[in-house]
This record gives sequence, C-alpha cells and structure tokens, in this order.
Amino acid sequence: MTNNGAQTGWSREEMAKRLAQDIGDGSYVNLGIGIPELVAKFVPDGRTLIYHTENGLLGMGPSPADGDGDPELINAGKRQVTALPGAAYFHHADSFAMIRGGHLDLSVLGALQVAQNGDLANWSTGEAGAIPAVGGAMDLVAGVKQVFVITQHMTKSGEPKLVESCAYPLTGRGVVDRVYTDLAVIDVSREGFRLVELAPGVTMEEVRARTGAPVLEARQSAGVA
Amino acid sequence: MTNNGAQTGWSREEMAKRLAQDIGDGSYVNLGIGIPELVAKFVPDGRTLIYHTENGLLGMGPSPADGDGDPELINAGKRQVTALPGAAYFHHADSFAMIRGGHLDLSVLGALQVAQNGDLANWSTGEAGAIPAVGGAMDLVAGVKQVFVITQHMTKSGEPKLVESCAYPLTGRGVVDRVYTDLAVIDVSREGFRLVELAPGVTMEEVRARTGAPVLEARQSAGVA
Amino acid sequence: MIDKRLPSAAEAVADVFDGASVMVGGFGEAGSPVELIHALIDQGAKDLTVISNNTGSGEVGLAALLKARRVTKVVCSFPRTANSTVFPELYREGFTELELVPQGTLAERIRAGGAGVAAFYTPTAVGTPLGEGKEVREFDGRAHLLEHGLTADFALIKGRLADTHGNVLYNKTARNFGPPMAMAARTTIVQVERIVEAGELDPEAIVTPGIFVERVVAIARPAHESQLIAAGVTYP
Amino acid sequence: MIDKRLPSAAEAVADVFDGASVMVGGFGEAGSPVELIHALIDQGAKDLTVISNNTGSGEVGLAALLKARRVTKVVCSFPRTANSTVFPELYREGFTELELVPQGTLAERIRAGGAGVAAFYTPTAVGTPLGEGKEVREFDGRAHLLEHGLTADFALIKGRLADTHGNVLYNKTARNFGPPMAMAARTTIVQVERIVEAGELDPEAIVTPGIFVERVVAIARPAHESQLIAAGVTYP
Repeated sequence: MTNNGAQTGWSREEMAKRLAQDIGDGSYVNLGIGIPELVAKFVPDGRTLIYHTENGLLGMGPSPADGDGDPELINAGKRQVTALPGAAYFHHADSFAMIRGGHLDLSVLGALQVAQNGDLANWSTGEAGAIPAVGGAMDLVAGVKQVFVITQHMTKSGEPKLVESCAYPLTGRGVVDRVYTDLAVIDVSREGFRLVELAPGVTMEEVRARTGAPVLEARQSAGVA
Repeated sequence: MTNNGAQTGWSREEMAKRLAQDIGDGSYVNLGIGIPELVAKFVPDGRTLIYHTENGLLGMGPSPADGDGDPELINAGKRQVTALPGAAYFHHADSFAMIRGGHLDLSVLGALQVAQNGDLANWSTGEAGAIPAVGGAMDLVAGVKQVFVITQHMTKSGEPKLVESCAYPLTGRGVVDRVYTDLAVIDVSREGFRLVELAPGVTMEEVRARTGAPVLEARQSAGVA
Repeated sequence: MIDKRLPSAAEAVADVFDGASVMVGGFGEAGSPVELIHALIDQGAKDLTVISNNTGSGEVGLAALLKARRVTKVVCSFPRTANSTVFPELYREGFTELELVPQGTLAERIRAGGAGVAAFYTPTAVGTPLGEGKEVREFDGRAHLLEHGLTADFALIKGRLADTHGNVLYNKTARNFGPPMAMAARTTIVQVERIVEAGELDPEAIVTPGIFVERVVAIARPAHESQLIAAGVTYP
Repeated sequence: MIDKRLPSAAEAVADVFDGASVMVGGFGEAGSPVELIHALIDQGAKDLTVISNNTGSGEVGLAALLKARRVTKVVCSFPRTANSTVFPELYREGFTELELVPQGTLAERIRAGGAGVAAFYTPTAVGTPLGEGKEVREFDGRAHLLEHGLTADFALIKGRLADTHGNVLYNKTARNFGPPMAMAARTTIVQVERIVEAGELDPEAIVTPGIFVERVVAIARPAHESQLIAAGVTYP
C-alpha cells in the first residue's frame, strides 16, 4: 500500500469520521467499547445524535472534566460519562427492551470476524481456558435496526477479518449491514461483500487481497446509507 | 332463618368486617369492585393494609371529599380515590407484574359461583348476546397469593352460589381459598368446602341446605387464617 | 436539534391510514387522549383495529370513534361501560369484532411487543374460555398459556408534561397503559398539557423515555370524558 | 404501621442460608451494594448462587465474596474485569460454575421471574454458542430462543433514597439491575444513603414500589469499589 508518500488507508479517527457521515440526524445510537466510541467525536455539524448506553441512560454525553465525575454515572465500558439535556435514566430491563424491541437506529461494534453473509463474531476467540464474557453484544445485533462494524481490515498477525464464514463463536447470524475498515467501506449485501468506498490510496485489488471472501464492485448508486 | 327475632346471618357490612379480621398487618391487598370494597372500612385498629388498585396505584386511600377529586386518580371501579403517604404510581405492565408475580398477599373478589375444588366463576354468565368483559379478574386469581371471595350465599332467585362445579364460564381453576357469605365463613380445602364459622343464628343444617355441595364440619383448630 | 413537537392534534394524526392498528391509552376516562381521538375522527381513517382497555363512554372520545364506524376490531379487556351503548350495538350488529384479553395479559402482551419479546407463557386464564385454543405448557408443574406480543402502527396517549425530545411524565393513575403502548407502537403520538425544552425534566423521574415517542402535541386544557358527557356533548 | 427499616446491614442479611440464590445489583461498581455484600461475607453463608452482571473488581465487594469461596455458581453476562483475577481463578479451578447469559436476556429473565412470566421467546443469541441446547421457535419467520424466568431467594441492591414503606429511588446509572431484581427476589434487601418517612417521596417519581422491597438499611456514605481498590483495601 505504499503510494508515492501520499496517504494510504484511514486512521482509526478517519474510520470513525467516515462512519459518522452515514448516521442520520436525530438517530438513536449505541456505540460499542473501543473504536466505536470515537464516532461521537466526528458527527457532522448540524446533526444531533442521541446516545444510548445499555446500562441505563439515553442522552449520554462526553467524559466529565477531571473531578466532576460520578462513579455511578458510567457507560457500558464502565468509564465515567455525563448526561446531556433531555437525558433519561432507566433500568436494565427497560434498556434492553429498547435494544431488543428495535427502538435504536444504529449499533456500532468492533469485530473479530465478519462473514460475507453478515455473521458477526466479536465476543470470544473460543480459546480453551479463556473466561467467556458476552455482555450486551448479542442483544444489540439481534435487536438494533442497523448494525455497523468498525474494525481494522486485518488482524495484527495479518489475517483477514472479513471472511467467507466465521471461525470464531458467533455473536449473531446475518446481522451486519456495513463494515468500516482502514481500507474501505463495505456493505454486506444479499450477494455478499460489496465495496461502497475505498480509502485514499487504496485500490480494489488491495482490498480483495486482504479480504477472505469475494468483494463485489461498488454499485453506481452506492453511497451514504 | 327466623330465630326468635335475634340476628340471623351477616349483613354485607358484617361480612366485610368478618373478612377484615383475617387480613394480617402490613398485607398488600387488592379489593374488587362492590362488596369487597367495604372491607377497607373494617380493618381492625392497629393493622395497616396497603391497597393496590390494578390501574396503577399502591397506597390507595378512601374517596376524596366532594370537589377534591381528580378524574385521573381513580380505582379499578373507575371511582375517584386518594393516594396515602407512601403511595406509588406505576404503569399497567408493572401493576400486573405485581399481580402475576405473586407480590400481592390477598385478592378479595365477588363471585357468581364457587366450586368445591376452588374454581371461581365471576366474570360472565355466558348468556347469549351479552357483551363479554373480564377486566383483571383472571390475572388476580392466577397470581395473588391468597384469594378470598365475599358473596351472598345464594343468588337473588335462591340458587346456591357454592356448588359442586361451576356452570358459568370460569375465571380460574382451583383458585379460591376461603369464602365469606351472609351465612358462614367456609374454607375451600383439599376435601372440599369446610365450615370455619357460622354467622349468628345460623345453623350448620341451614348452611348445608343452601349450599350446592357437601360442607364439612369445622376443624377444632379452624379459625383465623 | 431534536424537536418532536407538532403544532396540532390534526397534524399529529394526519398519516393514520385505513386498516391501521391503533393503541389508545387510558383506563376509563383516566388517560384517555380525547383530543387526539377527536382529531382522528375528523381525519377519517377507517377499518381500524383499536387496542385499548375499554371502549369509551357516552358518545365522546373512543366511543365516538366507534360510533363513527371507523373501528372494525377492538382488542380489549373490559368493553362494557355503564353509560354507553355504542360498542354493544356495533358488536351485536357484527360491525366491530372483539378480541377479549385479560387485562394483565393485555398489558404484558403490549409490553412484550415493545420489548421485542415474540411471545411468553403466563398462568392467567388457564382452564377458562379465554384460554381455549391456546397452547398450554407446564413450567414447574403449573400450566401456562402461550401469549403473543402485540405491536401497533400508532399509539395515541395522554401525558401531563413532555419535553422536545419526547420524554413524558403522566398524571397519577392516568399513566396506566401509556408507557407500554409507547413502547409497542411504530408511531407513538402523545398529547400533554405542556411541552418544555430538553433539560427541564429531571432525568431520574422520566417515565417514558423519548426514544419511544415520535410526536408530542400540546393540548393545554384537555377534556375529561365525564365532563363532556355531563355537559351533553357528543362528537363530532 | 409499616416500617421496613433494619438497623444494620448485618441484621438485614442475617437469614441468608447456605445454598441460597442471591441476586446482586450493579453494573461494574455503579450500584454495587458493597456494604451488604461485606455483611454477607461476615455472616458466613456459603454454597451461594449469585446472579449478577459482573463478578466484581479487586478483592472488595462481590469479588471478595467470591474470594471467600462462598459462591459456587454465578449467572452473569460479563465475568471478566480488568483488575481482578478472583473469578477467573475460581472458574479455572472448577470451584465456581458459570452460566453465561447475554446481558439483555439476563435482565429480561429477571424481570420475567418477578412478573410471573414463566418463560419467553427472544431473538437474542439464536445461532450462537449461547443458544445451543435451547428450544428454537419461529415467530413471523424469525427464529427465537425460549428463555426461562429467573427468581432468587434474596436480592442485595443499592439505592439512593428510600422511605419506610420500601419505596426506592436510585442514583443515575446505578439503577441498572436494581428494579428488576427487586421484583424477582423473595426477600429484597436495599441499602440506601437515607431513609425518610412515608409520604416524603413523590409518588409519581418512585422507581421501585415498596411492594417489591422487604428490608431497607441506611448506609450513609457507601463505599465505591474503585475508591477502596485505589486505597489498597481488601475485604475482610
């Protein structure tokens, strides 16, 4: 991916910024722990999103200033946050009623693997002796209207994360709508992976070489969701 | 039941008063529409009951003084009531979670018929062309820990209301624990109806003559529930 | 900028379509969204399925919607009222179908629909005529009925106070079916006496979070059915 | 005269028995009833089944109860924590069994247990390892799993404020599992910073109605796990 010194690929922040462009004004959004959390920093001017955290808050705001936090006002990653005007607190059964009942517009999650049929693996490597922990990921992918994955295109050891079928234990079947990586934006269509947009300096050939399943050409009309 | 001019049987108020003696201090109680509502007037001194009305209030108090009512503060009979100190409002799904989940100690209901196995019919005569309406009766008898019926011993036309098996459509099967009538207090035991107490001036023979199923003698130890 | 306010009840119900399912809040007159229902009568949608605990009083509100022959089915726990013959006549005539549901099962089916729970097992109504034809299954030796979640195209609800995000507070026992219905409808429309800016309500005390509410309309002095009936009003 | 106050955490948990099931509120440290858990450690009950979203941090609170080898099973959605090896060691050793449940299914199972709903169908976890061995059934063409309601002998919950009738308010996201667990336990024990007389709380704003609460204990300045851990505290 060397390209005459010009930019190749997206940084984590750029991935988050690209994803943020695809979220409509007024959407109710749940951002997973890690890269997904960055999305909140890049929402385009003029759009207001309402953030849901599954531990019981709609209208979540950014981290508090040092010393202003409350250890009982936290997000799903157990980090201290704030509540914005218009916020509401509720209990866990109501919070997951929002998720399971299809009331959230978008869930943004990380991934270990995404399969071409939309299967997602993001909670366990299935490693022997590991302590299994699932949290709310299975509920989010089963219930939220749209599921975006944001992830590096390949693992640290150079394996594709977008694959024909997941080797890791599944979080949900056929649940992912779109994937944002350092190399491209890719839809999970009925026909399988389909390019939406390449990152700067990245070619379709490079994307295909780094993807474990076929990637279809972008549709002429492809673009913002 | 003439008895030398002395009292024979209980009035509605006396039935309610007799029933009220059997409710323990601190009980959570749902009183049905009609005679059951009278029970609240006769709770013995020193006992505090908390009244639940299924339309969303715990800590229901008596009717408001004239002109002090709020048409949006009503009981299940749609009559205006008040809220006592310690009251709480909640929605219908939570209200019936209290009922179905076994959190209420006692439900007091009227009856068309009670069978010797505890079956209750109190919502419909099954008459052709009648508009069926059930309200919360089936939920109450299925969920509340103890179900007391308060009713005249016989219908206006002189038919027994305590019967071998209900002819009317059921509200629930095997749900009634005890029946308070104008003639007696009668338990629904495993063996069938069993006398607990006779009203003043009423004989066991009279009770048996007016009951559509066998009535067993009171146990020596029978008394307050 | 999130602002779910609409300027009038008429605009709030403008897109209710023929054949729609409509949840209508209220228990008796407490919580009955009279102005939204009257706007729906004016709007004209017909062949509606109404999910509501009762069928209204006199010839105002829900009873008036029925009287206008707009409702071909009601899902309801208690369709009798002391002072209305509207539903009984439509029912006997065969114009309006009735699905009678125990009140707690009705509330739980609505909550389940809103919570993405397809179906659940309840002990209510086992062995009664309302359990006939339903799947029975034992859990811990006790028989339960399978009941299905209920959703609807629209919900018409009456609150007391809302903010521009659609967070809603209620008045006393007028809360009743409002919160579960707000969860279960695709388009939830709430009339309240007053709408404040986001941030003016205590986030700890909100009863229906705004995510469940699509539209709020201010009706400053809502009518109570009993007052309309006492004044001899019929609608339209 | 209804008064659900007990004078101390020790008295509040005195009757927890060996082999009891205990729901423990909290999500991370928010809402963790540290003082009630420490009283339970002192009390000595063992062979407990704990139902809780997490397994605690450091060696205080829930992690300390585990460390004391009192818990032989946890029902939990996320037993990993960054700063505790207590559960992983007990799990690997085979002392403490794990039933891993998706977080929303856990919350709904608890709510169902409290609401008298024996079981329900949810789309969560279909086709995943956590759905294996469970009944699958289609509703409207979509596969759902059958999940059962959960109840418990006791619940230990942290609120902010209560009254003598057991009505409870919470603090921000410390509310989390408190309300459904209060519904699902036969004996619900709530620690709060302050207990007021009945009538001092707004009946419109109560989160857990007193019918779900058997005992309230005032713990004026409850500890937060993170502060204890930062101070190097381990319990006992």
